[in-house]
Amino acid sequence: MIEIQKEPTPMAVKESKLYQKWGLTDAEYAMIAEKILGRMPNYTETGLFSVMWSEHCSYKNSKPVLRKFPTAGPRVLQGPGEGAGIVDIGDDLAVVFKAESHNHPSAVEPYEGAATGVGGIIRDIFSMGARPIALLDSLRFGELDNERTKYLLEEIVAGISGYGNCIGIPTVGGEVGFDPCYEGNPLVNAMCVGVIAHKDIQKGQAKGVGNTIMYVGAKTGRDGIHGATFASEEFDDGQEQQRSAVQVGDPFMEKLLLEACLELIQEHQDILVGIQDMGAAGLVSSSAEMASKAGSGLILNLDDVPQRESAMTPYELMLSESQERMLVCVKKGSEKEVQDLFARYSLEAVSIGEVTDDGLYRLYHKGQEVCNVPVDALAEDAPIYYKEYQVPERLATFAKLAPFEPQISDMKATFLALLQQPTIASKRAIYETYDSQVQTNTVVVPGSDAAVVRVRGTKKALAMTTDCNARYLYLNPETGGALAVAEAARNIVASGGQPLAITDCLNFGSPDKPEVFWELWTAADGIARACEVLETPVISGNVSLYNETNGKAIYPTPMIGMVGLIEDVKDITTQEFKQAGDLIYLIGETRADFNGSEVQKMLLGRIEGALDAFDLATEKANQAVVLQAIQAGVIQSAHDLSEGGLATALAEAAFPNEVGVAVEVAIPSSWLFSETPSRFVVSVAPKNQTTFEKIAGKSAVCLGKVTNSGEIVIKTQAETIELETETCKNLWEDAITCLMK
Amino acid sequence: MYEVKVYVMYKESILDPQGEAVKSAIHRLGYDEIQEVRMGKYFEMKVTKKEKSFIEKRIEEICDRLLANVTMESYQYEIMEAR
Amino acid sequence: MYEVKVYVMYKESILDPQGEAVKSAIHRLGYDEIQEVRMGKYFEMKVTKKEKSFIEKRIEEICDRLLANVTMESYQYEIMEAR
Amino acid sequence: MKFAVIVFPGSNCDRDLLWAVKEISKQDAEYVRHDATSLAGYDGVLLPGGFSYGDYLRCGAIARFSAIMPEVIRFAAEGKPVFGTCNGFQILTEAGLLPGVLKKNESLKFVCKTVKLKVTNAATNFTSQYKQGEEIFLPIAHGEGNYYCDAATLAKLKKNNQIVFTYEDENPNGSLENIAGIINERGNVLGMMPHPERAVEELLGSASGIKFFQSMVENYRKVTSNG
Ligand SMILES: Nc1ncnc2c1ncn2[C@@H]1O[C@H](COP(=O)(O)OP(=O)(O)O)[C@@H](O)[C@H]1O
Ligand SMILES: [Mg+2]
Repeated sequence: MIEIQKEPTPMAVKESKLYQKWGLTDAEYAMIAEKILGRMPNYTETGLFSVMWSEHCSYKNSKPVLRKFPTAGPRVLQGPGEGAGIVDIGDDLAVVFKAESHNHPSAVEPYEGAATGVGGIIRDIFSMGARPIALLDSLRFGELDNERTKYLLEEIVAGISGYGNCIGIPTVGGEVGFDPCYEGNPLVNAMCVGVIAHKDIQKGQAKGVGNTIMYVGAKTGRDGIHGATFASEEFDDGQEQQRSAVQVGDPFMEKLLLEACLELIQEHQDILVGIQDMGAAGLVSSSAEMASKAGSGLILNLDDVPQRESAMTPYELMLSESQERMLVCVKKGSEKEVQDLFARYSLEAVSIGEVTDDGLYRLYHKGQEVCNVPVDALAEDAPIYYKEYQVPERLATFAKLAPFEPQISDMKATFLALLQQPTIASKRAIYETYDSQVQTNTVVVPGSDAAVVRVRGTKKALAMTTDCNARYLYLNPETGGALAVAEAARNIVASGGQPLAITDCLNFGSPDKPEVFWELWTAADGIARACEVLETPVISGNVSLYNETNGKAIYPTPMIGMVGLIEDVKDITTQEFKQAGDLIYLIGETRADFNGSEVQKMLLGRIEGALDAFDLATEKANQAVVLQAIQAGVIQSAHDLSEGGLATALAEAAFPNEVGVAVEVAIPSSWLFSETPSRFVVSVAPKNQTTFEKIAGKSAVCLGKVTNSGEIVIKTQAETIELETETCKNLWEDAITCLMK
Repeated sequence: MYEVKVYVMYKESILDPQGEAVKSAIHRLGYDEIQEVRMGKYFEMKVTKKEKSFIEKRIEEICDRLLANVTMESYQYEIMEAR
Repeated sequence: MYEVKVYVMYKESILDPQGEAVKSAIHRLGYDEIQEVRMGKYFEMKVTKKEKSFIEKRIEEICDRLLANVTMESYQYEIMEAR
Repeated sequence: MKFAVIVFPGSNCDRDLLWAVKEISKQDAEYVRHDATSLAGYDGVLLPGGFSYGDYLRCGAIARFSAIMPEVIRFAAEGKPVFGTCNGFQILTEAGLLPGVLKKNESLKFVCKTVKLKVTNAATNFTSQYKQGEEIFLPIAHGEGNYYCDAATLAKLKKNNQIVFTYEDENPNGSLENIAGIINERGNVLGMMPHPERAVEELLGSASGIKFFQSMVENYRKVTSNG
């Protein structure tokens, strides 16, 4: 016999302050009861408000931050606000992309957390009407010196590959970083890129009185109930009991859903009104947003919602985060057509409600009205908070430190050690478990700067990357934020692409702490400044706050996902040196920039100090040189400099073809590891020397040549460093595998 | 020596896409009497003979730490004297 | 109703890399008394009550045709009356 | 020559195969759904890679019971060409059209990369455009490509020259005798783990899969012009 537990009465909800447990403050509760409803909300309504007004759904703490971002541009067809942003790429085509974090679920159940993160971002893309063409991932872990971190890495990577490979979308790029601050709170950000014909662009809206709301995809269970508010709470070692409602991903179901939804969108425009995926806060958030956007009201009959478990309450049905579900609004009378279409993919489409014009959100369950609230109150009217902020104390300390200069007695040993730092070492062991080539469009597979995917039926290709060096943000969030955007752009440019726009995942600690909020606030300033100068508007993104373990926040980690356009596939460029005899140039000036660098981390065991000012104008100019030279056809390879500086970049460019390098640089030896931004290493065939030098002007210096000696020989002001390419490559390639043992 | 059998399954409330896929396949083959299918993992182990209560404790530990993810899975085990 | 349990394993002669991997992980955790591990699949089914011999035949068919690949796997099953 | 590309629920290389035969090899090709029951009018059948039914039980185990499969088996029995890559290969072994099984990779991990292969039998209708012993590069992408069969089967495969492709230099999945692809005794059903359809354009890194489809087409032409 099932015992039906009686739900608390509205009065009991109020008196027991149950709403507090769900994340609503007293003031918010009062606002709902007094200003919005004029009565006490019942149990279900309180639940709906608590998730819809959570940070995850309402962005109540981060909205003022997000307003800083430039979101418009001549190519932007859809900015933030829909499932994903859209940028025009000509030929009546557009690129659709967005990134999302799944940090908290992945910390609890790494395989399924990562897998469902991938599943969720894919739905955001195809719900816009786009066919997903690529995935990228951005991961952060603690140091690889304990079993738990190894387990997390193994399982998270398996979850991403398990989902992406099965559904048949290539995972073409990403990044992985390691720092102790992520030990209890790994970051799992996934980005999906799709291509769409302009005419197929969809909106998540429910309009037209009498039109039907249909539910398609997996049945609803009690999965991840309160996942949205859960995502907005910080971690505690004692939080075992949260672990019951784990969501399991079903990529097979999503593959069917993807194909069926795209068929509906592309071939049944006449009956389709709107479509949206069910993400965080499942049914309530998708349906309320669809109605609110269109200025409509909605009636849903919860008894008709397909259910996997018995005796589910309205609260559970509305808040469940079961995966692989979509909500569509179709013209009245076309239900059968929709059902037949989905049936051909072995999916059920079920009518669960209809559109009204009264602006009310009404739910019925077993013959009773269980919710009747203004739809805008749920979707739009969450309060916005202007949080206090305060400069973190550490920055004052950092400002007083003398700039770090590494004292290196054995350059060779230091360099070999650096190549084996997990943040620098090859990520092959990870990306080789991702199917990066399915759909047969991937021109540049993982291993070069940006991944490149061609656009079938055109001469075009898209370059894509995810980047963020959180150590720089830890030292200076504003400069670090700008550097993250600049690095992403550098990777796009090195691959031959013109940066188009960005998406982001703002991973930060608790905004309730003024120091953390300051990090968020100023990082956004830096991102906004770089986006303006580099002309890459922010078209979508995601905020993940409360990334803390036992009160300690992660480094501020605003992951930047960028897409660039390559007009002609002939301009696609990779990072590896191609041919002995080619000339090697360094573009951009090298200074003693060691604060926050990999070499500082390796030698000191920590990072500290201040960051030098970052000049976006130089950045832009250097990028322009590289792109112009690529488009002029005079460049053989291009690679941007990042962690580990010039020495690392030269080695990485030498590895794929195991060539030699003979260069001479007029700097102190240790500066080979300096991480001064805005730099590239390019190689140029001798016959193109004059043309290249004309384009590059004073920004480029010729360092030497690619050789077939199989040796990396670098002459500095003080010494000559000689290393075998193959030895370096093997150490670099096996480092992560060795650490995982 | 002992022979130990361990069964690991998703907890009841958790979606089991594998079980669902197998169930539909079974139905497509016409075996309508199969009403529900859940799919899990099965381990057979050979274990050095020690005190039974000790082995029990150890097996439970192994299940908790390694064989099952107790966040979402439950397990059962049987310990038998090997013939 | 019946409850049916099915276990599917690689045949003895066939190398079981998953079992080997689990064994090494168990050893890394220090449980040296575990000598051998083999890993397989486990199915729990709920089956409409019919004549036992009929159900037996049907389950065997399902195993042969679908649940096991008999070129490399063997299976066992138990049929119990559900409480 | 007119190809049928079979689409199972969860197939995900179906588009790639269609592209390779239609746009690159300039042949007729159409998708045929898993629930279709006729292959009338087609001259060759292609089983694509992917994760049919999620590969949730065993790779290919559920797909082999699709409505189209008896027709594929009949098609093969008529001596017409049937090709399966990756999941397609797994389905062919599950359906008994090819001997042996594909176990989990020895590493227990999915692996995607381009590998070196040797064409160990260039006398088949699928490989006649290659030279005997030719080394080619094709992408692989699978979690269960570790070919296994018993000793008697292996002896038979060898005796009849049924091993068509082997991995060179490095065995990426632990397969028996480095086997990457095999053919049936009659010579009209071929399965392989590597993806020739992913290697039909230099832009994407390799074009050494083109000859595979050319071989099929050439041999079809020969048969039809003779008969
Ligand atoms: N998690 C990952 N998933 C897929 N590809 C990855 C991942 N991590 C790194 N890569 C790939 O490895 C290469 C090097 O990565 P990274 O060192 O982050 O490059 P960069 O410093 O140029 O941004 C890139 O091609 C990148 O896409
Ligand atoms: Mg780079």
